[in-house]
Amino acid sequence: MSRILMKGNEAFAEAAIRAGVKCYFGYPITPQNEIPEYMSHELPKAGGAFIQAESELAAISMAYGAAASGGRVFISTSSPGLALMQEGIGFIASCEVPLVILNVSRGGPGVGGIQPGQADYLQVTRGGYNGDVKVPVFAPSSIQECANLIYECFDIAEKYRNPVVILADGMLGQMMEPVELPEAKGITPVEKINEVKPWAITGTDYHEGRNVVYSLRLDPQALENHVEDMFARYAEAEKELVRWTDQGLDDAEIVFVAFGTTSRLCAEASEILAERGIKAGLIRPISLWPFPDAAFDKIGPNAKVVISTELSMGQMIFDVKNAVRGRWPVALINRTGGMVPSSIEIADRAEKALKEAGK
Amino acid sequence: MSRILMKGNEAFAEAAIRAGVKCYFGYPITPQNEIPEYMSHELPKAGGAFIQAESELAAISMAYGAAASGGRVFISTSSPGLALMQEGIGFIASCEVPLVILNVSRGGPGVGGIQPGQADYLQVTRGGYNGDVKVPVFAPSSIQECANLIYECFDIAEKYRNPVVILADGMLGQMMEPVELPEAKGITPVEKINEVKPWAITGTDYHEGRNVVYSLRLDPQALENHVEDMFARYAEAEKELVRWTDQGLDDAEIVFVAFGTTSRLCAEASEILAERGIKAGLIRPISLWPFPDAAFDKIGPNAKVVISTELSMGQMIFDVKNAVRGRWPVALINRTGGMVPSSIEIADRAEKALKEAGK
Amino acid sequence: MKRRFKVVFNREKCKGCELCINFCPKKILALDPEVNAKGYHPAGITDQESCIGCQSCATMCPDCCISIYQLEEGES
Amino acid sequence: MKRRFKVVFNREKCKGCELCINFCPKKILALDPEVNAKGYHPAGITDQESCIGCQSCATMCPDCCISIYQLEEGES
Amino acid sequence: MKTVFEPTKGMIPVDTSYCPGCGHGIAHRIIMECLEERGSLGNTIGVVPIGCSINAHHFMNVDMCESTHGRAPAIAAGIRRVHPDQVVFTYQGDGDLASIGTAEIIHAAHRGEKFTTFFINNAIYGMTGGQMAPTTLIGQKTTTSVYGRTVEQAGLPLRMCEILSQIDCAVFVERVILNSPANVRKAKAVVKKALDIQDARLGFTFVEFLSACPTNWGLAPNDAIKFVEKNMADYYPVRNFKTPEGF
Amino acid sequence: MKTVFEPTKGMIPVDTSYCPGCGHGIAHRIIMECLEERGSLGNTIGVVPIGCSINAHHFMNVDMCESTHGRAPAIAAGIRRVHPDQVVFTYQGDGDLASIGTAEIIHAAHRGEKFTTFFINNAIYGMTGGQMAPTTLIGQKTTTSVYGRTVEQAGLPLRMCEILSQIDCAVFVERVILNSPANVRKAKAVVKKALDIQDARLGFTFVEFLSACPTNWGLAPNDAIKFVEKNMADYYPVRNFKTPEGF
Amino acid sequence: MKKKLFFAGAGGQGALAIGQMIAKAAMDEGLEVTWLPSYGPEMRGGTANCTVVVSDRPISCPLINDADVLVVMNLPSLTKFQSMVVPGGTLFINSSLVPETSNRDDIKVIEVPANEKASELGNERASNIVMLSAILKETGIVKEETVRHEIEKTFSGRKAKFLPANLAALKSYLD
Amino acid sequence: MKKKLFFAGAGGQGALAIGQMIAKAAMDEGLEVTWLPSYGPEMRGGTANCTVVVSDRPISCPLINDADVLVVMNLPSLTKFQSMVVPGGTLFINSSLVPETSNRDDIKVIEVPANEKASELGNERASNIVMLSAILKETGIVKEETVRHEIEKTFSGRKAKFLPANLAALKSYLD
Ligand SMILES: Cc1ncc(C[n+]2csc(CCOP(=O)(O)OP(=O)(O)O)c2C)c(N)n1
Ligand SMILES: Cc1ncc(C[n+]2csc(CCOP(=O)(O)OP(=O)(O)O)c2C)c(N)n1
Ligand code: SF4
Ligand code: SF4
Ligand code: SF4
Ligand code: SF4
Repeated sequence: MSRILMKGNEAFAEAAIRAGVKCYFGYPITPQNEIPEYMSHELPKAGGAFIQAESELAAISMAYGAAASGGRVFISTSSPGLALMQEGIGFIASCEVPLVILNVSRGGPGVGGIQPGQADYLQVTRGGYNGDVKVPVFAPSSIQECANLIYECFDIAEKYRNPVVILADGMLGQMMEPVELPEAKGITPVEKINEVKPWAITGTDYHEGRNVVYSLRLDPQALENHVEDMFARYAEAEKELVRWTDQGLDDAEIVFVAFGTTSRLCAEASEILAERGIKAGLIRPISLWPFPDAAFDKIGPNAKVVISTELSMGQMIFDVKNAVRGRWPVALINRTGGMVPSSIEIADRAEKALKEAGK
Repeated sequence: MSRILMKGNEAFAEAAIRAGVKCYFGYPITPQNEIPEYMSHELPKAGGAFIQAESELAAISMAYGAAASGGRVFISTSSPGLALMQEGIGFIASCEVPLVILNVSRGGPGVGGIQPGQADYLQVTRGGYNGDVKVPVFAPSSIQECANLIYECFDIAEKYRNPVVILADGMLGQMMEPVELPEAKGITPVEKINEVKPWAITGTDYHEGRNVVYSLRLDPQALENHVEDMFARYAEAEKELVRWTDQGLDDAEIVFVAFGTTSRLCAEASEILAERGIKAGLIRPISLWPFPDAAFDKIGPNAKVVISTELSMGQMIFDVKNAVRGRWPVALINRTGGMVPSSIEIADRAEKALKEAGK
Repeated sequence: MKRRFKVVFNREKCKGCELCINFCPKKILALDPEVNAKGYHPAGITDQESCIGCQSCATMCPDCCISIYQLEEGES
Repeated sequence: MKRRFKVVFNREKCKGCELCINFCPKKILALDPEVNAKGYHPAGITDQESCIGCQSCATMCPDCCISIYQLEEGES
Repeated sequence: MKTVFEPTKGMIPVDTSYCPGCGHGIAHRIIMECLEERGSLGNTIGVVPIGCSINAHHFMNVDMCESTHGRAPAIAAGIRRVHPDQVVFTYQGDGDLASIGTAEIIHAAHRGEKFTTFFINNAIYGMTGGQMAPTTLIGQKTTTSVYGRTVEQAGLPLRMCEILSQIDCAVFVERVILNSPANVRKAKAVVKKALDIQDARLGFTFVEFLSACPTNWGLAPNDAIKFVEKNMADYYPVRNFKTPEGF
Repeated sequence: MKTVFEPTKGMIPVDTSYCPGCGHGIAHRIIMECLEERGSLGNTIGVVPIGCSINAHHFMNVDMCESTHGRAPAIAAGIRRVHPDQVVFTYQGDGDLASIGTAEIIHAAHRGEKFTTFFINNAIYGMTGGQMAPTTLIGQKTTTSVYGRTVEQAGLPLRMCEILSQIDCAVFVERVILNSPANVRKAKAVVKKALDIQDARLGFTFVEFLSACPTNWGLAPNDAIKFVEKNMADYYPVRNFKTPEGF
Repeated sequence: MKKKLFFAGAGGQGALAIGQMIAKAAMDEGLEVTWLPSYGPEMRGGTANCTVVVSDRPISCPLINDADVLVVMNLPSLTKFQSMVVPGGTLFINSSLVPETSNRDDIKVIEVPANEKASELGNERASNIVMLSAILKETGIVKEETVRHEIEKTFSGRKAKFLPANLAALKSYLD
Repeated sequence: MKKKLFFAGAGGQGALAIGQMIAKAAMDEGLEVTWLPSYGPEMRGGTANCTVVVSDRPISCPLINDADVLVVMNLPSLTKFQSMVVPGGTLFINSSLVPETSNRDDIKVIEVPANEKASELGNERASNIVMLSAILKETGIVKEETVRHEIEKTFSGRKAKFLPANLAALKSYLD
């Protein structure tokens, strides 16, 4: 297969089209504008539909309508835009409607800046939804993985009938790498929708009985039953969706934990540390929820410190500590607000953390 | 002082007025409608202003404008309404503008139901804000505490120049208990605003130089510095704002951890357990962030199990586990979706958890 | 020959709102003094013969309680 | 007596958009071939004497670069 | 025995959750009658709002989904993209449509979305217990305007038909009133026309119903109908605002 | 030497972040000139939007705050409640005001909020790099309408003055154009009038500026001005829509 | 001392109101008290219940597992709630609207023809106050005087015209 | 083999474009590659820089701490970035716009009068391709042919009229 040099944003867009996306709804926000731009001219060519929504609220709502009626739906935004979608995402999860949401995150909080950030970790893994909701979250670290993950996420969303979030950052959105694009699947025609999604509201001519997609349950017992059903699915997801890569854990003294862009900085920092005679390993969570706790069991006997490396004031570190369960000291190497440290800075700070852990 | 029988919602409203609230902005949502209703006729009498906003987005925005220009501002909503305010709250925090937000939460997720719920714990303690933001959260468990806490929260918000959230639930909002109301403070007149809030945008005639309230920082170094400033304040808040009550920890075999309404159920469950010869203690976090980790150090040597008791699928339990640090097994007693267990159910399940912990 | 109609009320669905009664031009509808299972006094027809089949009642009824039939000769 | 004006351009603020040049009815403004510190060719006046003080340039300038003074007799 | 009138198959034969005399019931019925009569029950997708009529999906005999508060028009736009051939409609109250959902309804009109919105203007927030709506009349008492709405406090009520008619791609805009058998019949004809224009895919179609909320107005149903007629119709002229040529 | 024209004290003497020839600069200047001339710089509070003009608070010499995207009118309503006596205004782009912020501007008008909104209609999203706005003209190429906007895809452009004039408590609504010295002077007179009507606390006041975005239109500044004149003014009539008696 | 009371009826029957009056009176008499409604989604009709706990010590839990006193204003409430009365507890039935009586023989059952009595007193809507009168007489939980005071506060201003009938109703069992 | 290149200039000077062309060509030649722009907030003007890493093994990090090759198209870029060149590395300076030269003596400095040469070739906007030509000649990082292919793809359709000048520019240092 041929390799194309693509921006992360373009790779997301093109791979989503190839995954059979019927609808994309977007609202401009940096640093993900290449996606609505690409979709605006390419998706219609593939037989899909693009709307520039009047806001992120409208975008998530359009997405819900299209997905509830059986379309494969993709939407993207960046940090403050995702904050605006919180009510919608929680509602959609409660309605058991599948769709894929991409956050190409930037430095925050608030309007913040437009340089890459990872301080939306809590936003995507915990969320500002009301009520009990969980959302699978995946974080790619290369353009190839951007394409592969989004391609697969539609199936995941549909399997668990839940929104799925991809967390990228501005750097990944803007950088180019060679990609092999997956095969185009084609859009499910209207008359086949109920074969794959018997619950979809397509008009009663297409299916037995009447379909209704809803969230309100005024009877608390009915609501509790529903939440328990959702959590039964979440429990499966928790088993089936865990993903990570690791590297050099056997004999690592330092174990970096980093996702997305930061993991690549850590990989280079490990090379720098190796030159200094220090062995560093890396756990790269691909699924942020479910968090790959199991990865930590592979850490070898030489480990002196686990370092959560983040572009935030320390958000993933909660999950890292939880996974570590007191077995090793946990340190934080971080920058925030859109600052990206160099691999040398990371190596230096890791060395310091190692020394402190030794004390 | 005289005691008045009041609903929680009314007590919040009246105590806020007495705390010198200048503005209240609301949008109808059950189960907190008594608050906008009360404010609509009582606040103007006290010299304040009420607007029924066109939406929760507008309400939080009006709140920001009024608070940025120096007014004391209170807004209230319920679960899905708070989900809609996530972008606004994160933005306001990033602008360092103080205000008080009340969530009288209901069963979720999504539209859910309107019976009391506590499944907004993650929503209020983690939030769906983008970027690094922390928000102090307080959870009262009696009507008197509703009045006292909200009265104080305005000072807290102003001290840390940050939004402060109060998390109540529908039961607390609707039930009545006797309250002693705090003294009325009066509204700060316009010409005194800059004495207390030198940063407020009141027009340059009122202060030296020019005041600007803003969030955007395109220079990532400036943004990082700003976030670090915010976190320096949060670090103080973390020390100064921790609050809890506890009961019977010395010799407890079972330690309940519960906030708000649920803590009262646990208190009664403890009495029931006492009749069965089992000693149960209770930690009632009042501040949910900062979470009262220190409370757990008071747990005595007899403790066999710590039980997070929640009206959710288990949200506070993350913080409980973190505070427990592996010292005791942690169990969960929960209902969700607006279901409220009886104190007997809690006692029975606690007894079972105790037995299991013994194994 | 005068057309004759039969108005049938769904007694259990009726909420006793009285819109049908008010809009009946012949004033031949009334609430039943007895309540239905929901606790409402349901509407009914007091003078079937005077019905002109105008459907005013059915048109105003918010609860789909009313059916109207035209009687063939001899039917009742 | 003919009124005389002096048009002063803030060379460093100018972004060389040419709106002033375009709207000058006397066509006496032009860009400088040299760039300013921002890298723009700033506008300037080529024929001070012909200026009629209409303020068209200043009215259109989006960057507040232009000041206009009326010269007293003998001033320049 | 010949059937003159029978409840439409468009309404599921269960008790509605609406109060006695509530206008929602009348509006529901005529919409569903139209859909039944044109044979559209099997190929219709409806969107219900947040409001008393969130329950409509228990009553209307078509595929439906709930919406988040105010966003029904955006949701319908999404549905329309997947289903170019179905009948699509939203059914919305005045809190939902004229307050929190203002942006979504305006932009559905702006894009000329090919669906129909049925707007139930009852001048109040029903489900939440009678708060002031943007459509509440001056002087009207609600739980958040206990002394009656004033212009100073809350401005003059919003007239959605008048606003939407200013938007080019809103091709059919009409206000109807549910206050008498004759006017309910007229309303039904308007609903039918809106659906026909939707079929022609000419643009956005909008029908506003002046409708009673006896409960929150604190009036007996027949008095509430009088209020609709006397007070609401006064401020909200009942008329057609826009019809495409040929309809 | 007598001063005929000098940059207003209302503008802070720093470089703006706007592109060469951007209409924001002209609009800024005339607004601040008006505020200076009426002696209001010390008692004015302004709200800037999300958009290129989020930077306005670096340039306008009054107390200001940023807003979340589209919410400036709600923010100004909040400010007004604390400061009954100040001059309050919002300054908003067309993505901000006519797209995401539609509900907030409509409801500011609805309540008759006593502040002034300055609306910069440049038919495009500037800051984010030239995407289609609700105000983008038919046929206009943007990054999300690369073949030119079509009615089928996105409807006909929204005309905010026309919509807002339908709202009773919007008492002053006028559209101006920044395409020539004479029209810039007219625009300034309109700004002044809007502020005077605000002073009289008669209701909501609104001024729309047809304004150039040379960068995202891909035109030289003077060609962009021609586009404003020829293409925009055609679809967006430059006129007064509403003035209260006595003004 | 701790008493748990439960009031049940249809919306508009005033069950919540007499619960509140007892709660207020108890508070005025220096006792601790909680009043908890079970609120329903519907604006209209439906059931309207409330729980009142009165105690001389702080009350931990406003929810109750069983009731010392149950007051039912209509038939569905009787069917649904009579099992919650503790043995030896008291059940008040509005016999004007409830054609049946209790199936419990371990509790004290008091039938109050509340609507009839209220009608006789000239205002059927005062039936809940008739019931209140019976409760006070039977349980002595709060003093008549304190309650009278509450009633006077409730029926003042625009509602003053209803005061006489309600005061009469309060007397109905207490004279 | 791993080469780290950094391209810096003002917006519109085409620094990003030649970075991309090298990256694409390297990819076409079977190498691993990353291209990373530093994007600015402003639509207009300002700086436009990009990093290209070319390697025969997977590339961990697209950000670089130092550069084997630095290309500066204007003066501010020279001042700001010359220190990042590794000793022994190569610095290309667009001498048409940069009046100064480097203060480094541990690196190879190549001055390219890119704008002048491009003007001579009839299109000043091809100055970046002149620079590209010099880079290819000096570093041999990718083949002329692969790059020519890229240029042909770039200047096709509506842009085809610019192709001859750009192809000529590509030849400028390679003949
Ligand atoms: C985000 C959000 N805000 C508020 C509510 C509360 N709420 C429920 S229904 C409703 C509006 C009801 O009024 P209207 O739209 O006029 O419809 P009606 O009930 O009168 O038919 C509101 C505000 C909610 N469920 N979600
Ligand atoms: C919630 C949110 N959504 C989107 C954005 C991205 N954004 C920044 S500016 C802008 C709009 C710019 O367009 P316009 O309002 O027309 O103003 P202009 O820049 O043209 O002056 C957008 C969508 C944002 N910052 N926040
Ligand atoms: S209109 Fe219908 S619901 Fe109302 S009284 Fe008549 S039959 Fe009953
Ligand atoms: S209008 Fe102003 S910015 Fe533009 S060229 Fe003239 S002086 Fe310079
Ligand atoms: S509250 Fe009003 S709108 Fe809602 S069902 Fe009752 S009468 Fe109808
Ligand atoms: S992008 Fe457009 S609106 Fe923004 S500063 Fe440049 S010219 Fe002005």
